[in-house]
Amino acid sequence: MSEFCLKGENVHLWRGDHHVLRGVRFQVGAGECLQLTGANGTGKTTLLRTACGLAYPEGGEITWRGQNIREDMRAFHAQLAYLGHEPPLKSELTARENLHYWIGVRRRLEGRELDQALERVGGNQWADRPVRTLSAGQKRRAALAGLTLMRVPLWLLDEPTTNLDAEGQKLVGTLIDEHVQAGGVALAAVHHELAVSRPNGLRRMELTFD
Amino acid sequence: MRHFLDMGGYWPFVWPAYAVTFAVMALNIIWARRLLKRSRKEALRRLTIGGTEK
Amino acid sequence: MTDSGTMMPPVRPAFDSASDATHPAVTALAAARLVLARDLKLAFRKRSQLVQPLAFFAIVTTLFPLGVSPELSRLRPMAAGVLWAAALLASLLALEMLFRDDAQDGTLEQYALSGGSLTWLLAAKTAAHWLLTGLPLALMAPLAGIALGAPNGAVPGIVVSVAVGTVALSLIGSIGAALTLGIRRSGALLSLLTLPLDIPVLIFGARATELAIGGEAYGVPLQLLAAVAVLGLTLAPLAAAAAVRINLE
Amino acid sequence: MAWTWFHRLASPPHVYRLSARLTPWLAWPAALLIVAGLIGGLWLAPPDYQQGDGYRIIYVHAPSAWMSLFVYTTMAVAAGIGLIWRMKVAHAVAAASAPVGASFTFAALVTGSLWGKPMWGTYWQWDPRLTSELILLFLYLGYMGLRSAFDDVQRADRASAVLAVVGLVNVPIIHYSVVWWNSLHQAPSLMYLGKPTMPPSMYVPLLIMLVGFTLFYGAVLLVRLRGEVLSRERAASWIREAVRA
Repeated sequence: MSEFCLKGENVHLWRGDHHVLRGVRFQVGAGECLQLTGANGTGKTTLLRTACGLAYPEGGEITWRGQNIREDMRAFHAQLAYLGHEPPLKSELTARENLHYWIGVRRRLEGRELDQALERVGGNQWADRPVRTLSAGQKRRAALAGLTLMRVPLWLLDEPTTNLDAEGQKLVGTLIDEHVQAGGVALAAVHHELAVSRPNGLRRMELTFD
Repeated sequence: MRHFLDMGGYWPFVWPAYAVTFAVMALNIIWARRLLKRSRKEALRRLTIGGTEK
Repeated sequence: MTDSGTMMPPVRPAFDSASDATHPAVTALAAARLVLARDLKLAFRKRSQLVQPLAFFAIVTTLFPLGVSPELSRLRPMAAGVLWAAALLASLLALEMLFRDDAQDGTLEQYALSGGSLTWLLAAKTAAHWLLTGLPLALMAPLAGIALGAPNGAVPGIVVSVAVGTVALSLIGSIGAALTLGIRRSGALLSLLTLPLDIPVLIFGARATELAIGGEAYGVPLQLLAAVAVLGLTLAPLAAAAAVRINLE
Repeated sequence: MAWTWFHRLASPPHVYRLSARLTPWLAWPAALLIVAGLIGGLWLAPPDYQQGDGYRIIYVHAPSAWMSLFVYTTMAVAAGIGLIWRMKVAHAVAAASAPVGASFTFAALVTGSLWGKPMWGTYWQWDPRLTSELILLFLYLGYMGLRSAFDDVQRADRASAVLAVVGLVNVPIIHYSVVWWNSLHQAPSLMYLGKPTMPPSMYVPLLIMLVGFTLFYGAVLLVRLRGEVLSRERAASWIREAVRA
């Protein structure tokens, strides 16, 4: 199989009468992180959802490792992690239970992996509390733990630093750093510049209304 | 003619049945034309507003 | 020499960059079992939602004696119909919540992007829905039946027919719930979509119950009911998965 | 590719122009056949030996009932094609069909009950045909209700298509279960005619009406289709000419 590379060619998408994505082109390869910036409503989320195959572009195509993602959607999905606006957590379950069910659907968790991931995001204190009692930042951290647990080469992140304190924002930067260093690919929609310590491999793209 | 309209005494059933059916057909014609007219107007409006692509 | 090297925790490879299989994959069945376990656990953490359809069922069956007559001889002929209409509405009531929460918090998205079969995961969710509403309804139905004049001997027949019928109801309902999950205040629309499709279940189920109450053999309608359930089992999760994908677009 | 001719045929501008051109070719024969059927059914056909002139309702009831099923099938098949191949024109056909089918289902119900009154002494009997017709009307209403619940045409198309296909799988099951249910309770059923065999003077007008109604559906469908195709196109250059024309 060819190298990790997510590529969008002339992607068009409408929402009703609104032409949201107007021939968007992008390319992120192994060891790269592409930051999507742009005002609200310029289609950052839509682009991410299109890139992961949830939304269907009416023009153009998206390829992963040189193959249109629609050709083998499941194999493509097995290689990507998508984090949306909301952390996909159930408020009645604890953070640990949430991760167990969320990640368990994708892959078998081994040994102390879950503990380590929670530790990594500073979750020792609250891992066993119901998510309902956690702050928005803690929920976001739990979601980041899930992200690292998926162990997939492609990350698609929608505003990963929302609700995070300075330290948490740094954590996002470090996680992306490590991911990219290991040869992974990241595509992130952001409002604020990511706190990435090794800026080589970091690229920016701005979406505008025209 | 009287005989025909009487429908052997069944006129209160036969004629309303035909009336309803033809009313439905007439309505279908009217609705279809109205839909087409509205869609044309709407398409024109879109062309003038979002006239970025010609 | 480099201080960073010693500070790093033992890093396991984030992914295997050479192969396509990036991790030990989970079989569809194992994933489905996990979803089922999760939904059951969630339901037991908020019990009020569990009880509501059952209470609804009890209230509706209580209305009929009050509205018609307290005489069991007059209630008995309509007991099967009342039971089934009430069961249909109770199962419908619970349907609205089937995918709602998971759609709102992004869990459905994660399922759709899991790389596994969305159909299986939704089948598991529907199975959980049946275990939480259909099965309790089947266990409660004989009580209501007896209250409406059914003899004690009818109990197994009522339980079996309601249990099999609610499997079909949950499956058909999962399609409606998936189709309307993006729509606000979808209750009335959901009924309009689902109830006409439920009619065969109502007919065969009510007939089986009626025969059971009358002390007759109810094998034929029960088999027809089971056939509908099996057909639903094979097709409904596929349709629901398609509908969920459409609503995530 | 072997599919290119198909795609060209199904391209919106082509469909729009073709529908405009074909409409009169369906509408006039439809009108002619329906008038001929009316003359044949109301004047030329002899009265039935049991139902007298009351049976003449068949010339509007049966074609309406036929339409209700035929349009539903067309709609569901088109919706399925649209779903599988992401073909906008197929979705447009489905969207254009629903109100036509629903209205004829309504006509079939009303004419059926008007026919039932002199036979049963009541306007409504739970006979299998009328009951199935009623359920079919609910299926149509559900389809149109779901469609109108979405703001986005694309999503409405695709979601309602799933429902139409599921409905199509269910229609035979519903019909069978209703017939089965009816046979248990021995309710009277709508007897179409007293005699087992119809003379040609009776059934020829019926056939003419069936064809006439079907052509009428075709003509209405083509007009609606143009509207539906237009509302699915965005700022394409062909629209300007098409709308002016």
